[in-house]
Amino acid sequence: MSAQDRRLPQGGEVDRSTPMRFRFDDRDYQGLAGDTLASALLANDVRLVGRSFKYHRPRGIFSAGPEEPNALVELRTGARIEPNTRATTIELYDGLEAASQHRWPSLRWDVGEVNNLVSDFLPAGFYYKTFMGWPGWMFWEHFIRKAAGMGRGTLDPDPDSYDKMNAHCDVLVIGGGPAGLSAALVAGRSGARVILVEETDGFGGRLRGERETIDDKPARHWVASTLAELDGMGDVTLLRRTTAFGRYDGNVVAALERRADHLAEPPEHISRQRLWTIRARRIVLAAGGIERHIAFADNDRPGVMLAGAARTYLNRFAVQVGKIATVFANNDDGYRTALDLAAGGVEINAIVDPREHGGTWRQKAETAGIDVFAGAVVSRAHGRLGLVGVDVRDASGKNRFLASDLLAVSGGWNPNVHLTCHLGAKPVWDNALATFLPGDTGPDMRVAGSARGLAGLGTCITDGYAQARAALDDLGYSKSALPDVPVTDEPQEEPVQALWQVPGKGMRFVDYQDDVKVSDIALANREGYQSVEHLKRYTTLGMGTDQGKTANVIGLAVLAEERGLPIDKVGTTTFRPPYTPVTFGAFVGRETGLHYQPLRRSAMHDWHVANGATFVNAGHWLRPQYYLRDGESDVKADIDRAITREVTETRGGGGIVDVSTLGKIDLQGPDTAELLNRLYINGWKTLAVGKARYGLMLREDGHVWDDGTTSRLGENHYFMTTTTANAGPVMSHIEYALQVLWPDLDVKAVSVTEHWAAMAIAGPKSREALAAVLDDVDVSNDALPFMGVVECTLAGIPARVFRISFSGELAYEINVAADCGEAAWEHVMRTGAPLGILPYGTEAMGIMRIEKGHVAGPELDGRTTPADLGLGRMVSSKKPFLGAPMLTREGLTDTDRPSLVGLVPVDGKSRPRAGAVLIADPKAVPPVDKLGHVTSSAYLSPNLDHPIALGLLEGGMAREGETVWAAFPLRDEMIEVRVTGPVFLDPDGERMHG
Amino acid sequence: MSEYSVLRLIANTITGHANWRRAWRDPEPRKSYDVIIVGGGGHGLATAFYLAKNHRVGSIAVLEKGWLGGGNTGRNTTIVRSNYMLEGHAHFYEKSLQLWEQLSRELNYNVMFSQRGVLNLGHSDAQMDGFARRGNSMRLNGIDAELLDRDQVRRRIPYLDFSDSARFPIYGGILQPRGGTARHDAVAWGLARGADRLGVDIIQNCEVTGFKTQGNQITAIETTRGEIGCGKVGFAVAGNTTQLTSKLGLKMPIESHVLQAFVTEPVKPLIDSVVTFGASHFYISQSDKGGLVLGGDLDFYNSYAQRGNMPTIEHVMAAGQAMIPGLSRMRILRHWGGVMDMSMDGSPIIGTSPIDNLYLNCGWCYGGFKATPGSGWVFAHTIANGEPHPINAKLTLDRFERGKLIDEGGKGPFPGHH
Amino acid sequence: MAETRTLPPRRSALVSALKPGTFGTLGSDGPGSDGPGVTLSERHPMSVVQVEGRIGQEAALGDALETAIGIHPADGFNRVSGDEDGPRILWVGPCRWYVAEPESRDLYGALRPAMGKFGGATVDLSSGRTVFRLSGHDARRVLAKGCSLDTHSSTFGPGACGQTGLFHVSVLIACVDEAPTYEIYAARGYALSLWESLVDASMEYGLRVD
Amino acid sequence: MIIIDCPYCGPRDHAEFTYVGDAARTRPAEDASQATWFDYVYLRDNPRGPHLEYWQHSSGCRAMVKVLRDTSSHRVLACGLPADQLEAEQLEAGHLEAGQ
Ligand SMILES: Cc1cc2nc3c(=O)[nH]c(=O)nc-3n(C[C@H](O)[C@H](O)[C@H](O)COP(=O)(O)OP(=O)(O)OC[C@H]3O[C@@H](n4cnc5c(N)ncnc54)[C@H](O)[C@@H]3O)c2cc1C
Ligand SMILES: NC(=O)c1ccc[n+]([C@@H]2O[C@H](COP(=O)([O-])OP(=O)(O)OC[C@H]3O[C@@H](n4cnc5c(N)ncnc54)[C@H](O)[C@@H]3O)[C@@H](O)[C@H]2O)c1
Ligand SMILES: Cc1cc2nc3c(=O)[nH]c(=O)nc-3n(C[C@H](O)[C@H](O)[C@H](O)COP(=O)(O)O)c2cc1C
Ligand SMILES: [Zn+2]
Repeated sequence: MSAQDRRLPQGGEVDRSTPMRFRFDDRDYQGLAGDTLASALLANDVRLVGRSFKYHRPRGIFSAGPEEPNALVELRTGARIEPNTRATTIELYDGLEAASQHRWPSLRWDVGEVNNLVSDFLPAGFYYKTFMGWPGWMFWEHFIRKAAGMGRGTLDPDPDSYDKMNAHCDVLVIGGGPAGLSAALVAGRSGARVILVEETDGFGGRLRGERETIDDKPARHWVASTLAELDGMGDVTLLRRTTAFGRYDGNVVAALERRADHLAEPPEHISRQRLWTIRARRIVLAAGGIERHIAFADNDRPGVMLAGAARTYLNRFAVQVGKIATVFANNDDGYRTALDLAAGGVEINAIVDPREHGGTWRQKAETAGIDVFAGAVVSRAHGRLGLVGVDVRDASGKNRFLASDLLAVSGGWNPNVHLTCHLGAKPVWDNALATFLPGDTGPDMRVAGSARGLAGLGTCITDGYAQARAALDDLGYSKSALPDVPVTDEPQEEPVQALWQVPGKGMRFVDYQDDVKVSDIALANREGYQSVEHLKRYTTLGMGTDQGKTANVIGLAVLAEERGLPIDKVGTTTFRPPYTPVTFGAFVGRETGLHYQPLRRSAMHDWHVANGATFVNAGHWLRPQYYLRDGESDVKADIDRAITREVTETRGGGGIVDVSTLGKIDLQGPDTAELLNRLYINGWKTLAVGKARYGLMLREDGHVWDDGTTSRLGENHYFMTTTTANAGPVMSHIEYALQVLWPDLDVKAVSVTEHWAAMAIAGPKSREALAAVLDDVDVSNDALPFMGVVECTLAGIPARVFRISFSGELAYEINVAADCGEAAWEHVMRTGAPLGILPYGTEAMGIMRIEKGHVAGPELDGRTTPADLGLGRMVSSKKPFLGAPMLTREGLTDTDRPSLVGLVPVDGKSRPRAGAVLIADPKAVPPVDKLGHVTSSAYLSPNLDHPIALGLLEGGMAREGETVWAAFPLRDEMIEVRVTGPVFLDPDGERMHG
Repeated sequence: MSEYSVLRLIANTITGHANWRRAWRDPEPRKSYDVIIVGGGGHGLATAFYLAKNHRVGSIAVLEKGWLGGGNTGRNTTIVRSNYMLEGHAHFYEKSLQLWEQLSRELNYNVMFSQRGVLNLGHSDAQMDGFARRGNSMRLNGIDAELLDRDQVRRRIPYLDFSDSARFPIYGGILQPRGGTARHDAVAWGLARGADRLGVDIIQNCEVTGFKTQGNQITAIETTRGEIGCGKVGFAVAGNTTQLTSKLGLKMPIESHVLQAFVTEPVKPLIDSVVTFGASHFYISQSDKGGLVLGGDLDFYNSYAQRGNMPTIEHVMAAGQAMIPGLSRMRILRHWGGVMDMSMDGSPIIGTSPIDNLYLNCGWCYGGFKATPGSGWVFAHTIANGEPHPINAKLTLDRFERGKLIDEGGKGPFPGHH
Repeated sequence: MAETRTLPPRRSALVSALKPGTFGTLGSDGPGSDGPGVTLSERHPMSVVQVEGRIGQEAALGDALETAIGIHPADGFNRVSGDEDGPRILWVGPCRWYVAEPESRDLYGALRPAMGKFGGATVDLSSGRTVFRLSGHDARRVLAKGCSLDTHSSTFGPGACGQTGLFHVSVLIACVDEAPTYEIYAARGYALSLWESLVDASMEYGLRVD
Repeated sequence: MIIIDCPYCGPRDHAEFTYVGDAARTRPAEDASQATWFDYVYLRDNPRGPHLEYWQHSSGCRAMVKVLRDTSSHRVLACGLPADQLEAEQLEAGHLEAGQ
């Protein structure tokens, strides 16, 4: 284990009493509690941590925050591996394992670095100009895909869990730096409901990396006392390790809380990450700023670092990131770095400053004995795997070499405007500050502190107060005294001087991660990719995992220079959420596995489970598909046997099926019959109390939508059933009709699908069974005729019995309150046992309805008309109804429309499968004329002893007796089928009516 | 010449890439053009390209309000396939796929058309029957399709959820091996360069704001860069179609809806084909750069905002993870939206219009990227000849009135549902 | 008044899942606490009857309810009247309420004639709704994991109710007391799925199932 | 999240609602001409800007809420019941320009 050579003996936020072991690539190291992986690596003098995307250039740690473009690692191992993780945001934990990525065979010796040697051949967009001829793109793509990508991901199931939280507040403060803390304080004191989210593990923002004082004490005292006060407020929620990553409509902010990423594993029952959806009445964005660099030759050498980051490593982590440093800055903040580094024992070569001025900060530096090279620039960095020195070009153009192992660069600060743009606002260029400021954020969001370009600690704090106060005013919170403005020590600053690039030979990187250089931008411009959006897409500027946080502004400034336009004419690309990448897991929360969507179970579900049912999804419902008996297993032969048994026994004796999933709507009111008349194609005014009727509903465009029965239970009381799939949509349409289309109709509609458990008893013995099951009810054909309805009891349970049939058998549907469903079902099973009543599932039901020629989902496919389905005679000509006007269009009445037929294999045994296409000539070569298709098919009709099918066929029943071919080229099947009527069994309905 | 090739790339290396020419010119608009295409997306550019290449129509301009490819062409999930069932458009999409297969060479621009296969998963017998019908129709039309059972799917893509806790178990799938993806931006740029080389004026930052008409003719187009006279006019403005037609008093069977798309951080190859979930809308593939590109359903409300909202994002991710549980730790890098021209039967409209010299190309819903070359090819034919080519003859505007719908999903006149 | 009928025994949708006991991380309330943050139970059997009139008939309907069961609907939308042990009336829509009580009589039978007088509709939903009871100082957090209703005590105290989605299941939530305690009405078919989600969401706070 | 102010339930996430669609259309009389019906069923104004639309509070009170929403910004300008004249009110209040 190596010593932490670069760690200072005191200072910083790290806990020297809690050492932590960690591993990077193949070496073990030690860091301290409070470190990030980056600070711990730097403490151990590890400078080379990654390779760049395209040229595999050696890269080091460049920043100290989420903007990091270079130091991306594969964190953790196995199923927990996280590629592309920024070393600068990983909190160190004991036992942490990380590896460098995108290199082979090792970080120091990376074969991919040949790309660097041939980089001249690989300018932006080279791949658009090559790989077109032999052997074709697919060949090259294979290698390019492998070479691209960054870290290695995994598709192994994730051992960790995720969850979500919804929240509401008056004021959401984003960012826990001085501006954010002071905003939260004012909001909290006013009694407002406040949420403060901070991306890092602690509050203080930049102050954590500074030596500044507040009220003559180290700033952390102010942070601590502010936090203590906030902590004590009931309606203030402080969220650490929480990134507000997106602003959405309705002033809703989505935030990601990393609850356990700082631990080796999440504790039991604790989610790894949590997605917060925060509905805020007002937002105060205090997200600070992000420093930018300057494009000069070889500016990517490990050891070139943002000036503010170098300061942060020193002040917060007590790490000297260099021994001999040069500072290159076009603004005064760089002087702060120089002074801090010097105070931290780092030897400072010089401050290289392109500006010619003599401000307070310069005097301070010079007083501290630091040379200032005014009017000078750094023109090149040296050292392949680590910086050894820089070339400095002075105002006269003379170059000199300064040996340095650290170059602290500051090209100025960009306000962190990301979240101000998600709803479409564009940031606004400010020439004086040489940066983009937030654009129009609307009245619901205010921006505070350096996020809106303010400089200076005191200014940021008072701005936090002011922005919060303004937000509270909007919300009508009474004015209260603002906290005192604390005393800070802030020398006067001289203005920044824009400097984007330093001319020179060599690679001058703008976007480190995607290896976009000044020359690429020039090339894109030359080739006409001049819109900033084209520039981005052609060069991939800002498209890496950091989304160009440090690069974008430089890139478009360079483009502006190339085009000779002011920067605001070039504009920015679009800022899109998320601010930093967010896992799938967090968006999904607990909606995984069986909880991906809620499950809906019928009242008899437990019985089905106990009795061998295999289930099938029907929307959210689970329905028994068939029942296997002891000794049978889920293999095709057993399944077929079970299904055949269920059909045979139902048709031979009696069966019972759970039909609880059908939509059920209770309709009451004097205008119900009128409503039904308008909804269904057939007439409803004559339906008697105690009777049911089959109805067909169209969509407004004239195509069949849904079918079902509706019964009249009382003078003004009806009970409608719908298909399982359309239960919701039909209910909604009725509500739409009653509230919007025909508000004068007095009908109350209630979905009662859930209240009623429903079961159908079918088969020749069903009447006998029913008689035994019900309490003293006359179920004779006279008392309860076909389509009759009776309310009665069954073993003391109130029930509604409907004599309707889907199977074509004598059949009854029994509805009981769902809480009594299982008892009723068991009662039927017990009482019916002597008669051989057995349960059947959806497969057997499907076969029986095909035998009977009843249409279902595959025929009601949204493209058919009543006539197509052989139901044309149901269409009433005496009244208007939903869909009638569009039903008469030529396309819906064409005589060559396919219509419903039955199909049987000519050889009596081949199975025409559903999905087969009907054609005339089995030998035809593509493109083949199609006559229709097989909609539903029964592998065997146990009653006819051969396969049967329904189909939609051009010419329909006019072709009865002809043969056509059911083509299934996907399985090389071609079956000759004879066209028959769609009703294979009991065409006169003797069974049903009997 | 500015032909692209490896050799030229090497040659240009020596001169520091200083001699590459503009991929397309930046001309000032002329006083008038014989044909004006409005919309510089893939469809508009392809139309101009094929007009110039295959037809003699005189001068051609493409007017684009922003930057080329900045509409849906630049923001889609890039899936290319021709797995359609209904006669009204199956042959059209297949023609388009055939054009894709030669597009890079035809344009001398690598559009990275990658025929990695498109696999749709099925989660019920009924869905598999539907796939069968689609696949059989395709095969009978001479289009490639394969029906896979659960085990075959598993062998191809083992990381799908084959566990007992899959909420919607996988029954099988339908595969179109020739389907795949293409580099969307390159399509726009390659077509622009191709059209430009054939003399088409591509005019960016030129928004069409109005029309001058005489009788039943458009005589001139008003733009932010002045008025431009026109012979024939073609609209290819996707989600903005009704913005233009309303200026001509034409009401359209179209609503504009938002569809979102997502890309993850780049990773080494994980997912080798295009896979779609059958229990809910979700599709995923991996870009050549390494990002997983994914999308799902609409946000289900009319929108021109090019962005969507959280509930849909959460649905999309949940569907993705239901399909591939191991996506859990992958991170979404960026998400955005596009404005879809949702038609009333889910199929496009390419053809003539009630205005004599106006031609319409719209209603692509979220499937128009795959149609890009085919659309340009038939639209060019339609404009040049004043009547449709046989393969787009059924994609007319009047089919709604006549009831000759091409409703692949059977969803009816609910544009948000297609 | 109402005809008395013997009520058949009823089976809860949760019988296979509801196992009393304590689960998860107890003592999450910080040092010194070792209790569960939430308790969860089912109220069963419950009578739940929906009554509905036409908009404008609110007053007549209210009076009829008062006569039938002794309480009047609360003024305003999304409010509850009555109390947890007796009948209560919960607003569920324009001129539409649930009348609910622990089952002790034929509530539906009692309400029907009263509604019938002015053409109001009465619909028995007793079996169609499973009623959960969620209580404890972490109850709000558990709800917040799956639902977007603002349940802050200032806006959703005792007497408030609201309909929303909870773990993607449509529910009616009523605040019963300041503990806080919530009563949650969900479609029976989804009850087990919702129960599992609530249990899962409660584990980190410690859960007692009664 | 679009926040829709249900006249009964107050402001709620749009996720609680089901989008029903264009509320500017009125269903023609049953005996209206084919062309009128065609227009109603198939044609839309599809404006960019304020759009009158129905959202059903489907996870809530099930009311059909009429919403005036800007389709270019997703801003909700007004909410009401089907009988309310939202556009007119907005015009009066000066929130909309005439002719939009
Ligand atoms: C998220 C998403 C995912 C998608 N996924 C797929 C997919 O996987 N596969 C697939 O096949 N399809 C997909 N699509 C659909 C596909 O992107 C589009 O159908 C297709 O790109 C449309 O191309 P276009 O050229 O017609 O339109 P666009 O590319 O949108 O071009 C229209 C152009 O017209 C311009 N314009 C508009 N108004 C004016 C005016 N007044 N004056 C001048 N110019 C104007 C616009 O700026 C735009 O550039 C997806 C779409 C989206 C949004
Ligand atoms: N921007 C500059 O020009 C600049 C330069 C150097 C120093 N400073 C100093 O920095 C301080 C600025 O104070 P401030 O409060 O405005 O900013 P800050 O940088 O101190 O604090 C911003 C905080 O917001 C957090 N944050 C950023 N985005 C976030 C998100 N999306 N979600 C959650 N948290 C997020 C950051 O982690 C950080 O803690 C002052 O002391 C100022 O003098 C500013
Ligand atoms: C297929 C595809 C792949 C993409 N890959 C990336 C990517 O790797 N990095 C990135 O930042 N954006 C990527 N994007 C998204 C674009 O940056 C951009 O968001 C999208 O084109 C929409 O444009 P807009 O966000 O500027 O409106 C990709 C987009 C598409 C369509
Ligand atoms: Zn409501």
